[in-house]
Amino acid sequence: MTIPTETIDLAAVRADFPALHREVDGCPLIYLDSAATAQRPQSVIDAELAFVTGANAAVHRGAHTLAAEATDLFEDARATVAGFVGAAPEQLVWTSGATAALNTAAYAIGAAGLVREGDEVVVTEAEHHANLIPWQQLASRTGAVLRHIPVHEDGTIDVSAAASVISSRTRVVAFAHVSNVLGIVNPVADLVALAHGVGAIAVMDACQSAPHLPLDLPGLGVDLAAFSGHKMLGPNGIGALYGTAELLDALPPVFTGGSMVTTVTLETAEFLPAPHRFEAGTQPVSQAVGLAEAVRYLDRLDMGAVHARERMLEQRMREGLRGIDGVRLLGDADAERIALCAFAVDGVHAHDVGQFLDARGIAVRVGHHCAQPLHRRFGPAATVRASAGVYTTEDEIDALIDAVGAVRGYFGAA
Amino acid sequence: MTIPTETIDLAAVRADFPALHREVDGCPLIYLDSAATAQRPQSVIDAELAFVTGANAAVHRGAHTLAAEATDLFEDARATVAGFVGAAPEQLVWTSGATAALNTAAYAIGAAGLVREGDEVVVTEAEHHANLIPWQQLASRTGAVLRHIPVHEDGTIDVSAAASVISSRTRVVAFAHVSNVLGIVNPVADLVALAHGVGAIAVMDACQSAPHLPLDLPGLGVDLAAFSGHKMLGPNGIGALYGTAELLDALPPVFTGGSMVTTVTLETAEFLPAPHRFEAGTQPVSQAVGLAEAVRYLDRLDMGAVHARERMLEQRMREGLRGIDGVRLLGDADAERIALCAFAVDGVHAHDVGQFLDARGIAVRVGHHCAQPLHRRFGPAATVRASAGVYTTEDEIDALIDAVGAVRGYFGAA
Amino acid sequence: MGDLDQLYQELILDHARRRVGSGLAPAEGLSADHHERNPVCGDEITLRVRVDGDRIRDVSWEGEGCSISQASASMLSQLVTERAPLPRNEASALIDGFRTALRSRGTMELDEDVYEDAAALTGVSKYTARVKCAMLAWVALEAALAALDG
Amino acid sequence: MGDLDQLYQELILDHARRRVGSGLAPAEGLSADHHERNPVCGDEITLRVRVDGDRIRDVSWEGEGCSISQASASMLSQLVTERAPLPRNEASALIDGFRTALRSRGTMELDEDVYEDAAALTGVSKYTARVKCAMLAWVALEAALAALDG
Ligand SMILES: Cc1ncc(COP(=O)(O)O)c(C=O)c1O
Ligand SMILES: Cc1ncc(COP(=O)(O)O)c(C=O)c1O
Repeated sequence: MTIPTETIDLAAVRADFPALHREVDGCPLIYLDSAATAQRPQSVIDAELAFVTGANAAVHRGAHTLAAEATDLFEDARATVAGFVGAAPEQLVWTSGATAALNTAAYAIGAAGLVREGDEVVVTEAEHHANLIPWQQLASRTGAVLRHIPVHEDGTIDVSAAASVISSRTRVVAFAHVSNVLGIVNPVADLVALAHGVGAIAVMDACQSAPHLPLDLPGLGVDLAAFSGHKMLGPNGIGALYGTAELLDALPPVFTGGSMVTTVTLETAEFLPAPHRFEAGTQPVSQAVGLAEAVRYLDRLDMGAVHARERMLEQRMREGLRGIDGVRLLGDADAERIALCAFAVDGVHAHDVGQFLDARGIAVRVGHHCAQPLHRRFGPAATVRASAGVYTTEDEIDALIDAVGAVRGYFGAA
Repeated sequence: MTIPTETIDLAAVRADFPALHREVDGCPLIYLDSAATAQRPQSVIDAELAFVTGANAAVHRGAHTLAAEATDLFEDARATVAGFVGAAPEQLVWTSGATAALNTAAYAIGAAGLVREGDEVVVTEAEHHANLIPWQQLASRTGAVLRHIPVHEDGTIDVSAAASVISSRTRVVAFAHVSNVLGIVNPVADLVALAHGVGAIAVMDACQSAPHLPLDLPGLGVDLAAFSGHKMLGPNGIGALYGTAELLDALPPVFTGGSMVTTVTLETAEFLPAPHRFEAGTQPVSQAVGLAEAVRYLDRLDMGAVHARERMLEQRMREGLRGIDGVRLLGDADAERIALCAFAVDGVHAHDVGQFLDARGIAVRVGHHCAQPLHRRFGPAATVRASAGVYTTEDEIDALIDAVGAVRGYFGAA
Repeated sequence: MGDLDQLYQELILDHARRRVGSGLAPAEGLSADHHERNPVCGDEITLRVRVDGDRIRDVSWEGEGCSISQASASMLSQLVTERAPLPRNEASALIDGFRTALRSRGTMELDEDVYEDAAALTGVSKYTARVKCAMLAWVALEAALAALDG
Repeated sequence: MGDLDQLYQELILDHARRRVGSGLAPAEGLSADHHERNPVCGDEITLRVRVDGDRIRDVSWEGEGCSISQASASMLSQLVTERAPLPRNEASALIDGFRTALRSRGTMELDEDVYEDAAALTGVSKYTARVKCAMLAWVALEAALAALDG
């Protein structure tokens, strides 16, 4: 990293996030659940508010001034968010979130006949359910076979196993850029090369990378990618499906309705080109405008600086947790990572750990984090996950480590 | 109507809607495009804001205080919105809007095998594309036949034709409660009786009724219904699919992912009962909270009073427009209606009419209003649609009539 | 006593460790099993109820989960088994009352005379996210009893 | 002149009525047709370009739509046909310039010496929702020319 972490003025950043300044049970909130949903800066809240009180109208539909203003804002937002991931505006389809984006991808690929009986769809063992079940369902709809790439004990993808799982029968390889449990940046170049080597579509779940790393989707070479606004300082209810122009043009729409058609008769409908073809119905316009402001905010911080700072937090968190007796980290590889750790505490159930931390104002997530197969692979049914955001301080990481250190004593497990 | 319209204090209502107080080209905004999207009262904006700055967290997932608070708010919102349409909380599935709800219904009905090759799906000629194309697609996926119920010249549904179109082969009858072009309340009891008489599923698009009439979905007897938050004073990006308990339980999920499963392995997934089964991924929680406040706002106004006031506005608008030379109303039946008129102006294209009105600050919608088949049936490819909301005044209706009266002169068509 | 200590009373942590009734009793005579799972955290329980006509002989269970869910299963087993033979309708009433109190968001208390050790779970009702943990065994017993009728 | 009168200049309303070039010319010699539609409002146009080698002989059209789209088709037809035989690359340059100006959100003007009557459409660029109306015929001509090459 060449960018010094000092470029981020953390006090100023924290002042921008109103939700951080509340208390929980009399303790100041320490929000370490950003991987589930991130808090939003005031400028994102204001952008939505300005839209709702000023230009609120349906887009692409009216001649009146409000509608024209709304349409301009909506398409400007598309260009801004597309630019943030290195893409052209036409490559960015708005969805209600990453889950909708991945489901849309799976249904469209199936409807286009790109996956058929006997074909294979490949996922990794570390996927979030949102990048697993839609492919299971696609396989069961089409008669295809779902196969998986295992992960090593240290949490990294087994690339040599991937090379043997991916074969000439493979039509889709779906993987996370960064797992939401392991926090490790996956070897995208290798996976894309393997997929493209057999003519398969590479689908990337960018939910946990988009908020934390500089992201260049065309540069990574993936064919489709998905991310969610609420994890990257933006509003809930908005996300995107990115695609190469060729693939988006080849895919049929999944949900149909208003604003995505040319000619409609009672019998048939013709559809607009991408991206509008995939955007049926009234769009989440204020949310798109809010997400555009969120990525502008991230751009102002500079994603290189964000990433550099996160590496520092990540090391502090991982080292600190690793040093606590009876704490076991899931996937402890010294790979490139985001500041996220999932761990189990010997003799204390994750739910109890979470409750204990909550009593100190520390918000973490407990459970399987929508990755049951990965948990099964590593043992515990539930873990505790702490995840940082752009607003997380070193002190907050230290408070986490301190609290986790006290857990076993409290529950009589030490 | 027994409820006097005086129960609504219009000045107070208007003061609640910040977006109404802007100017367009130096004229005060006259917003007559509520059927496309309604403006929101400050209390809805505040409810979302309070959530976003206070309890912002993912729901049904964490043990921490924020997550617990968010979950409570989310489920309370479900109960509130369900109650508004006479339903139990478990009967209300959150979706991103009516389009997503109707598509979910169509995919789920197909996946459940409730529509198969040779079966018939029936829609009306007056449907919005969102309640037409998903059924076309279902028919083409399954090999079923799509049939339609015609409308009379006065815009009312041809119930006797419906009785012959609906047959023992019919599996689904889909219709709007109120058409978004004609504004006429459809004979729901007749259509439901015909559908149920042959064992078909009755699906109702309640987009244009939910904001304007007291709505009792179980009382109407429909099996499924859909509506959108942004048309009923609520936020964008939220809507609902209502269903009877039996049918929702029989339908499989459409989009899959996190928070809608019990046990997931790499090979298969088991799903939660309804409604959660249909709610994959991070939910639009702030929007649900906002929509709950919107229906509380409507409840405070009293939907009986809202409806009574709308009838008055509707008569004023329709009579006024009807009296203008060269203006032709689509579907001019003296039926029960909402305050919405679509019309064509002889010799002046709808787009030009819209532009002319916009220059006077009057926001209407022009085009086919996502109902191309209905427009084809009535002639003009595009019409002008004026639609009122709870905040619309008599003066605004009069300004519309006045302006429409001047259109043909301006364009030299009179 | 802080809120946390109120939730994790010594009695609860103790039951979570002792796990009264854990280990399924042999399925002699009339019995019914039910498996229940909390999808949020993956906690699960298999509960066995053995009956004599319309009276419950005992409740045994096997499961994994947080201290609240384990303690609650232990307390339930102890409560029912100590009162054996307990009429099934009384067990149902106990379950209903327990559910009502736990869903009360801290506004109702469990009566110690009726619920014995399980009354210590009153504090859970303030933590809506944990109510499911405390309910797990009770819901399983309800389902097992229903299975006997079905 | 108010904004609306600026948009609907007499020249525009006049072209919308006269519809220069409306009625498709017979498809003699080398010609290409293109049908273009504005999905928002349903406006449509079928445009025919007749060429001699790489020069355009004339442009004729048939269509329905708002006064802006009709006037624009009329003006385009007049502009191209008056300059016939117009080299195809010059027509492409005209189309590009027209698009750029119309997308400029009111920041660029169409040169009257170059665009003649069509320069009156400059005012449309302030109305982003109407830019598609004004572009309809021009996009159709572009597509028809491309079809000749394809
Ligand atoms: C890696 C990953 N993929 C997919 C998702 C699903 O995103 P959403 O719930 O916003 O649709 C999440 C977050 O829950 C995630 O962390
Ligand atoms: C009658 C009707 N049905 C369905 C819809 C679609 O609703 P949405 O665009 O909010 O999904 C609309 C509004 O556009 C409508 O008016």
